[in-house]
Amino acid sequence: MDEFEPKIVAFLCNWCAYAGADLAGVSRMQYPANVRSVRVMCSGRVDPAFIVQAFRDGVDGALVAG
Amino acid sequence: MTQQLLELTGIGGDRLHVDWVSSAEAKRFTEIVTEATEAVRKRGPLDVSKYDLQLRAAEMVVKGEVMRWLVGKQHKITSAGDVYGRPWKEEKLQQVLDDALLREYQKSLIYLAIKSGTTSVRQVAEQTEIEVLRVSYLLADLEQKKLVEFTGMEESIPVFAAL
Amino acid sequence: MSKQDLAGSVMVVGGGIAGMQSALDLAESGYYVYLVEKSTAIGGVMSKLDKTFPTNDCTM
Amino acid sequence: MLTGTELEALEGDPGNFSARVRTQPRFVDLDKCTSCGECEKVCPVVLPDEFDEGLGTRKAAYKKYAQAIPGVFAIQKTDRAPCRLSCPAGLNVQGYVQMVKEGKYERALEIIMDDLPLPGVLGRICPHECEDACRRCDVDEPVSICRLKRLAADQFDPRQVKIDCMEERPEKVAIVGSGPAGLSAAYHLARQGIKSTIYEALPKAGGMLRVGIPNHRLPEAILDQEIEVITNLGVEIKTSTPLGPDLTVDDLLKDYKAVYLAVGAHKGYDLAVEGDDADGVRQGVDFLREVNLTGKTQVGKKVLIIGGGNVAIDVSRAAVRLGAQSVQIVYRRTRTEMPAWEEEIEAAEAEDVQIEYLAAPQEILVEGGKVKGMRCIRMELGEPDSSGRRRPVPVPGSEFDLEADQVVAAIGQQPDFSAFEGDKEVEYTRRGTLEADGVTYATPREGVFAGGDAHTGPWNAIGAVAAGREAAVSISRFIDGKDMADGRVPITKDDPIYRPVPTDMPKAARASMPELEPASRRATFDEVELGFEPEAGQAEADRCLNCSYCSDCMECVTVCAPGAIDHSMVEVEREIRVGAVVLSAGIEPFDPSGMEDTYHHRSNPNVMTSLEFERILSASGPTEGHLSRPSDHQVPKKIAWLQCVGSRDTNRCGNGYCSSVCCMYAVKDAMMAKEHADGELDCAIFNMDMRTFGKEYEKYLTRGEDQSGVRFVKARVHTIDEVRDTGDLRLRYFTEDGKVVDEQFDMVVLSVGLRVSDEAVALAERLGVELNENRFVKHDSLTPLSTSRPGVFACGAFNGPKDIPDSVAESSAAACIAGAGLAPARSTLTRTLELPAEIDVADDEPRVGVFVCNCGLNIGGIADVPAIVDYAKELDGVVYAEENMFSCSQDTQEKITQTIKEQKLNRVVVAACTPRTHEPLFQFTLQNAGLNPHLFEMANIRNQCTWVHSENKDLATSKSKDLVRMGVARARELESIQPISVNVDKAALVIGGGVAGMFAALGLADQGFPTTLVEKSSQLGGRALDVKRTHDGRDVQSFLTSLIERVGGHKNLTVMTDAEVLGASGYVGNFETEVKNGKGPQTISHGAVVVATGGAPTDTEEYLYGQHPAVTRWHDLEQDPQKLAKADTVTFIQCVGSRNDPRPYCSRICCSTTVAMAIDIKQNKPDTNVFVLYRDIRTFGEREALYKQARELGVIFIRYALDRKPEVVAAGDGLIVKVFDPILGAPVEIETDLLNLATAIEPNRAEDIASFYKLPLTEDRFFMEAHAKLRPVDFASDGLFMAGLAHYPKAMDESIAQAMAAASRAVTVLSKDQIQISPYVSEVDPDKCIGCGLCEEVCAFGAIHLEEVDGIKRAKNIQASCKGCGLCAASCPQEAIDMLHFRFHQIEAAVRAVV
Repeated sequence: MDEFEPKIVAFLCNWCAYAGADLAGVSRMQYPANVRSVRVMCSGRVDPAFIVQAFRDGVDGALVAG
Repeated sequence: MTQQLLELTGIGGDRLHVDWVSSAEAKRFTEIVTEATEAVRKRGPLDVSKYDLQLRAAEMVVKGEVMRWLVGKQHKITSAGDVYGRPWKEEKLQQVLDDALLREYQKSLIYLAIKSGTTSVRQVAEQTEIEVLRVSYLLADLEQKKLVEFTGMEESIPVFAAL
Repeated sequence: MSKQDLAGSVMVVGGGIAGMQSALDLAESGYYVYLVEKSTAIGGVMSKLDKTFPTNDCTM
Repeated sequence: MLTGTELEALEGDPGNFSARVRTQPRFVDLDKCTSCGECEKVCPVVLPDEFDEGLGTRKAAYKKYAQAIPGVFAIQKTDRAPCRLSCPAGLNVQGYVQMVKEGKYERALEIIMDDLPLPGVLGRICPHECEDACRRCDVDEPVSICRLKRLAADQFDPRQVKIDCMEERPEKVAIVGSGPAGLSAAYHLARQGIKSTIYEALPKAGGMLRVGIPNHRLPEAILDQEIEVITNLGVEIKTSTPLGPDLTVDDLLKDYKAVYLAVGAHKGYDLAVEGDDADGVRQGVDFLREVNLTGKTQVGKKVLIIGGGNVAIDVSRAAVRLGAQSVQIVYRRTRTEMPAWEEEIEAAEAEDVQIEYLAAPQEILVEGGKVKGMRCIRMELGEPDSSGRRRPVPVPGSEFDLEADQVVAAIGQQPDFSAFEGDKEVEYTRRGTLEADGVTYATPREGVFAGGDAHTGPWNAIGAVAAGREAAVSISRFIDGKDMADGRVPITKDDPIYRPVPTDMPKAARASMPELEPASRRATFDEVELGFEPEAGQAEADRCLNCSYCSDCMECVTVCAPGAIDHSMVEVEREIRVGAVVLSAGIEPFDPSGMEDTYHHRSNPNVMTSLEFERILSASGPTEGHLSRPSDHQVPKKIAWLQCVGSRDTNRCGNGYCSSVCCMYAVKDAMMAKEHADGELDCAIFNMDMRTFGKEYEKYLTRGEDQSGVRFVKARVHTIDEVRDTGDLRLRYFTEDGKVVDEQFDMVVLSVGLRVSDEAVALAERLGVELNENRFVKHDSLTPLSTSRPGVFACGAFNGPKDIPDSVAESSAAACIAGAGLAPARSTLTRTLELPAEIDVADDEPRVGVFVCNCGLNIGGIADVPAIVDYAKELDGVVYAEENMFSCSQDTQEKITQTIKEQKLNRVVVAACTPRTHEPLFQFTLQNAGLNPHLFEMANIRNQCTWVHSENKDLATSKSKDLVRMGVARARELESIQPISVNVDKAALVIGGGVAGMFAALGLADQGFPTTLVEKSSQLGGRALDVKRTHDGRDVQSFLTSLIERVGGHKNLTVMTDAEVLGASGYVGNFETEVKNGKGPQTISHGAVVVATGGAPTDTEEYLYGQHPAVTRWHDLEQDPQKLAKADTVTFIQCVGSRNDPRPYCSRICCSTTVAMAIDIKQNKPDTNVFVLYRDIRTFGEREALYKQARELGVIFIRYALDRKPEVVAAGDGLIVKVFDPILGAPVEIETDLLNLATAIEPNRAEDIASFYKLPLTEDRFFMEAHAKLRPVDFASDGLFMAGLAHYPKAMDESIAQAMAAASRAVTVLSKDQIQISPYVSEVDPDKCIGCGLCEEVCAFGAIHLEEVDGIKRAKNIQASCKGCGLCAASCPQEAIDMLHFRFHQIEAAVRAVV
């Protein structure tokens, strides 16, 4: 059986983590393709309700990076 | 806070990762993603249907005033002090937060259980896996907030309904 | 020199990265800019580069 | 923007110049072109693509590169090709040759028949002067132009070609003579709508074409067919209808509006020798006429033909076919002078025709009234005559006899005007031809025109066709009553510009014409030349060099839907009034072909320049980013880079300077190559010094070495040998310790330096701007942007070799200084941008359009873009989806705009790179389509997907689909947001009073903005106070004194010394900074900030610094000149604390500073021993001259390795420095009197400033710019800029430039009355808000607070302060706060679309 590939929602701050993620792309760093990012202007915008909602919709994990 | 809540729901707190990455830390970003992925992978797939009640309760908690207030005031209470001007120690506040979180979560669970048609304290306790005594105690709280009401006794069992 | 004698415009000769930057700054500062480029498009040598150091960004 | 334009001249004074510019025609309307590329597809002209460094091809209709701006095609065209110019009829030869090449025969005929109605005829018998003019002769042989014309007519029936005619007019014209002139006139008149009737004396139409040329050259059927082309247009031909007493010109003028006389020249000259009236002597033209009309004529057994023209040859070959036993031509000159065509002569010889050269008839020998022979006399060539040919002179006594029973005279023809005998008004020239105007062909008699051989005397068919066409123009104008001559004198250009003949054009033999076997030619008039096969003909056409680039085939015009192509555009010259000029002419890569013996760049395709290699790596390049070597398209396993090709080499290339960028790009290319390579790839960079002196560059070098495994070899390669058969290259080099190494590589990349182009040099000359010995603009390190001409400034690499960020900074600085002189005239000439009115979409159902970018191969090479597009089409709300090659290119932008309008889209999703760089671009596109810019969402499928998941293409595709789905879900929820603008406080604050701070402050103050300069210490000047001289020898202290004076006296400047910044708040346009000085704290309001907090050399514990009095650092050495003068030995150690932990960066200026000090010491006291212990000498740019000078003066440079650092021990007053010398391969000990250390430069502590303004720092604690290349002086947050050592170590000229750049960038803010700020702010719902105040507590920016409205407290946001973080919204217990553009339901939609 294939290894389980979880689906993870990531809330990324536009100025920090999202930029870091872009830079990772620029540097062509390879990492697992499980993360689906949602861009927010700041991790402060991430209402815990979004996370709970995501789990209710069936994501396997969540990541908040500011 | 949300991590603790997730732990309470049973899906596991480590399904949520919170971290800080600056715009220049591309390497760190990849590490975090890798870590998060590995942690979730270890947890295995999430069967949402098993946790429907729990997650709905969690949603109530995070949208509820109590936790928002507590979290929102956290900084002020620890640095500037509470309404009486007493700065709280972080650990103490954390304890309060933890308690509040548990209480709010359990209350939400009970409320949702009753709302879904479960009526007696014992049944609620079974369904929510909370001790009967605790259920009774929290029910009183819920009654006070006018979220549930005591509708009467059926075969000597108190019956509640969600409002 | 009186205000009437001063032309509020600048000519930038060469449409490479340097010319473009000068032209943009001048235009943003309220001057009318004539960007004069010999070839059919601006971009200069930089546009031929695949990536730029040290970030390996795309040049476009 | 003026493309295709050059500045020709500049007159006037600073502030008020008149610039003359010349714009070359683009032939494409900038406004109409949609960049669809159809023109490029049909364009037949294939040229090497300069953008791909000639590695690929492009068309004459082209766009410089996919993302070019303007994103509009252009057509490259120079002067008319020589073939066209040499054609008497001016046929567009290049055009039809190209069409034949493409196999578009019908189109070829259309081009030909625009001028010439008889393509098949002329394709056989034209004298083709065009082929003599063909520039292919410079390579091998001319293109077989004439026969290609025939091929077109062979492949497509000319009668089927659609000929556009104007509406028929009532006026009619009579034409006398149906030869090429008459037919041509009739044809061109018919196209003008004027019908004509041709009167032909002979029983068949065609004139000389019919009766002068035998069938073996021009079959009758061909002529018939092409005459039909003309008669099909309604032209009537009356054969056997000669003019004469019964039909005079007068008669014709009664019925016809005009008459054209084109009767030709059908009367042969008599031989004028005794016996020329004998039986058996006849005229060649008569002979041919009879043969052509009847198929036979009387032919002798032994035929002598006199003459050397085509008639003579035609008669001879006809005689052969009619059964003559021997045929001999007698010609008075030699073959060289013979007017008949070479191929005709050869054909005649092949058919056994004998030619007697240098012989002239003296007498026809007659017997019984019949010819029996001819007496000839031998001739020799004398002086040239009026025709330019050498005149034949009889050799006395050289008579000889030839036997013959027939003698045919073919010595020339004249018109036969017997038909006009009744017409008194016909006038003749002295040469016996018809009198007519040379341009209009009008005869003195009104309404009568003449042309062809009757006018010129015997000439050729194509000339007659041209004459006919010109007469038709005149007749048409005559009928209209217009001036016939107006504008018709042809303009000739003395020095036409053509595409240079490519030096490497491979030779290709001219196609040979298949012919009938000579043996089978006798007794038949079947055509000898069989015509080209299509393939052979197309290959022949492909030999055309396309001298004028564009072939004027007009294929592009036919396919251009928007009608943007206009071939009538001309060069435009105009005068433009400007206040200042900024020269940024840039550089070009050094061309190594001049060092072919060393590098084999031209001969071996596997030796490429770095720029060529760059194109190979590029996804939009010739190999689409696949790394393969050109010779055999194999993936290379070993690549060598050779540094300093065309740099640091005064001997061979003359460029002594260091090009500054090559080391870095070599590292980059090597790393990229490794990334592109599928398997193992060995990359070796051969260098003298690796010069990675820029910000973050040293780490890049380390990454290349440690992470990517690039090899760095300290060696200059002295020979490259080509390995036969394999195309590999063998490099021989000396290692540092003198060993010779041979190593073989698959490819060699030449790291070519930068060089100012000849064009830029010419530009400088035209403008009177002086250049230095390296051809860079002459300037001085203290006024780095000024040129020798006031009001003209220079920036970028034209001003000295430099990389992109330095160029960008310098360019902003040039903008600053150019603007400073014109500040009073600011905004007098600018206009505002008009955008279409915004469409209200609030109540409309979402109609989402999805555009998926391939980004060349960046996305398309990894994810399955078509599948993503198909997937997107199925998503809820999506009404349209498509893929783009480059969504960001100008043409795609326009296409998206169009699609939004056509599809009535009200939400747009672009799946491409990151919104952080490209969102504004696409938002502007939406605005152009009338949509609110915030109805846009990007799916980041490149930076966060294909680039990071390139190892798993399936995963990348499925993730891309998810991201698109999330984007669409969010887009559906988006709403319009109105912009928010804030007023700008037009004042500036500069923090730091060093050279950078002072220049930034002056830059701002000079442009009219009140500026406060805050300096921590009590004195302005900063680090410059320590420096005596700049690298180019300028006195710093006197400069500094006058600078400080200027700053102090400037009316717009307030200087605060001993001042400390205590705190700051605000945002772009509206900052408030609290500053404390001796007078106490005060608050300064300003709209922009320049941070120039400086840096300083560090102390060190290494090398006995601080422990021994002989050890100094930096300029401390110069503080005690006497001590220095006493020293016998001075030693320098470089990289003390730099390029190593904890400061892994290069301090950039230490090498130049040390070398300059070493030179000083040597110049003051030449016998001093000066040692420099270094790791790499980094005297970049023109500072390389210092290094050279130091070595010439005898300064000894010893390289040390990081793992073998020098050791210093005290020895009394002096020191002993121990170091391992790699050249000697042994440790050496230097007894030195003085030791000076180049310690690292560190930024001054500025963490507090950083925290006040929330400015990011790099790991090395320098301030971090918004973009390493393109925004080198901007912070990511608006209104904040940096300059000087706080950004990175740099020299004074660089600090000055950067400071002025920061000022320039700040002026872009301050010059506006209002600026737009991000509208992504919080929004409070006052009905839900209960006034609890939690939001106020959580907000870190004071951007939301409680306000009393109608007696109750409610939250209120302050938009300009709001950073849009959304913490308030996430915290609000009542959910009363939401964030614009990041509303709860908008984020929720995206989250819910994850699964």
